[in-house]
Amino acid sequence: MELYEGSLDTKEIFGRWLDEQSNSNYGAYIPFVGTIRAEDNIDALSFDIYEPVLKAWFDSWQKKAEERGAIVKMAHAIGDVPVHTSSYVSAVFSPKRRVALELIDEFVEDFKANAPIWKYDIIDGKRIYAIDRSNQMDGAGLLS
Amino acid sequence: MELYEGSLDTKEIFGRWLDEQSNSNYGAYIPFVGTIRAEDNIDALSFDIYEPVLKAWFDSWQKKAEERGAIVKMAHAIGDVPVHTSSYVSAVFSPKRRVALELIDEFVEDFKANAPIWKYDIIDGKRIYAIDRSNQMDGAGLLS
Amino acid sequence: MIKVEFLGPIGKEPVEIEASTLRELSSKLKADKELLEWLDICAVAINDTMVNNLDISLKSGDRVSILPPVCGG
Amino acid sequence: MIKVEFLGPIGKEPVEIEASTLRELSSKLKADKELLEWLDICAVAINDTMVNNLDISLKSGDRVSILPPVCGG
Repeated sequence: MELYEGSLDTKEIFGRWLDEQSNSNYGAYIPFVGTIRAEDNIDALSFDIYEPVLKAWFDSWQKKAEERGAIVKMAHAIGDVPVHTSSYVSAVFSPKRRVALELIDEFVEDFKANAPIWKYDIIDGKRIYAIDRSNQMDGAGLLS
Repeated sequence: MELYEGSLDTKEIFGRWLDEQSNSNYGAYIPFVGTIRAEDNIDALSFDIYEPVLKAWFDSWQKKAEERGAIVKMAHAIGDVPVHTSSYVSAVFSPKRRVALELIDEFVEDFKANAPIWKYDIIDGKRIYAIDRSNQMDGAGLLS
Repeated sequence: MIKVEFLGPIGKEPVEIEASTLRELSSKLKADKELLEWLDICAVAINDTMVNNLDISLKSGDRVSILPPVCGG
Repeated sequence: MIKVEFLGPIGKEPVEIEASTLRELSSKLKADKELLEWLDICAVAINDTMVNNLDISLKSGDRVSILPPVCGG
């Protein structure tokens, strides 16, 4: 798991992960690259991350992936990320195509649902919590 | 659609496709990288391609992707590809995560089923058609 | 004492509260009207482990985190 | 005359055959015992368009491709 201040160097990350696994005999490598879209007059998005819970979430996925003979990787930006640059790269390596295709889907969807990361729109220099596009985590409302 | 003699330069392809779409406002980019696994004592795999039908297959996918606001990309090797190097990269770009995740799965699976590419094991310098791992295309057996 | 941290956009300083279960902590936090809307939509971690049961007992020094709706990616 | 091409691993030279439909072409190709097993598992394209109907009529100069089981990737 890798966290960076600002936009990700997507090519560096893609290539390094590829090189790291070059002798691991995985037949399928599927990265998912998330890029900030220009919409709603935003200049950038900005992210807060709570690293201890993110790490626990990621470790549980690494375990799930291992049980299927695969591994998962993840990189995310902290702070401001301008439009048309990347905030998020995750990936699956697996011996088998089917496992890789299913795992990247589950991994990315659960990331959106349960990774402790908060997104803000940057508009005219203001940082506005994107509550309308945010998802309550599993177990939300426990204390209400 | 890109065809290359021998192993693919995966990093160059990944980065070039990323750069080409850097201002297209796609939020999700999912490449699928296929690498030759060392198994069954093979030294390499080798591929024959029938380009006119592959081109028609790819164009029909480009049309399907466009209808969902997405685009697809593809690169494949011709001839011998040594173990631990890549023979295949495909990718989806889409504004939306869900479309991208579904499309890469359908695109890669239909590629395995219907792209006119024939695979051979290279063992001790011999080129042996991998018929046991091959799939009859849609409509197979028409002339029987 | 239990330390309660409010993560991300809640923008509230940590507080220290006396409570022996999450249920007790919940009723004390709800006294703060500002927090009511957040508590409806927030998940909870104790010492960085996500939890989903009000009957969990707390001991002095435990750290409770309040996690609002997320949107990574 | 119809030109018939055998793709990939079939490893057979193209042949020219007189036929006015795919059905007629099929019965003529089946006379070649070597081809019988391939025809069971091969798909067919006419002038590089995949087809799935024996009643398609053929005209002189058409090119029929015989495509054995595939495995790209």
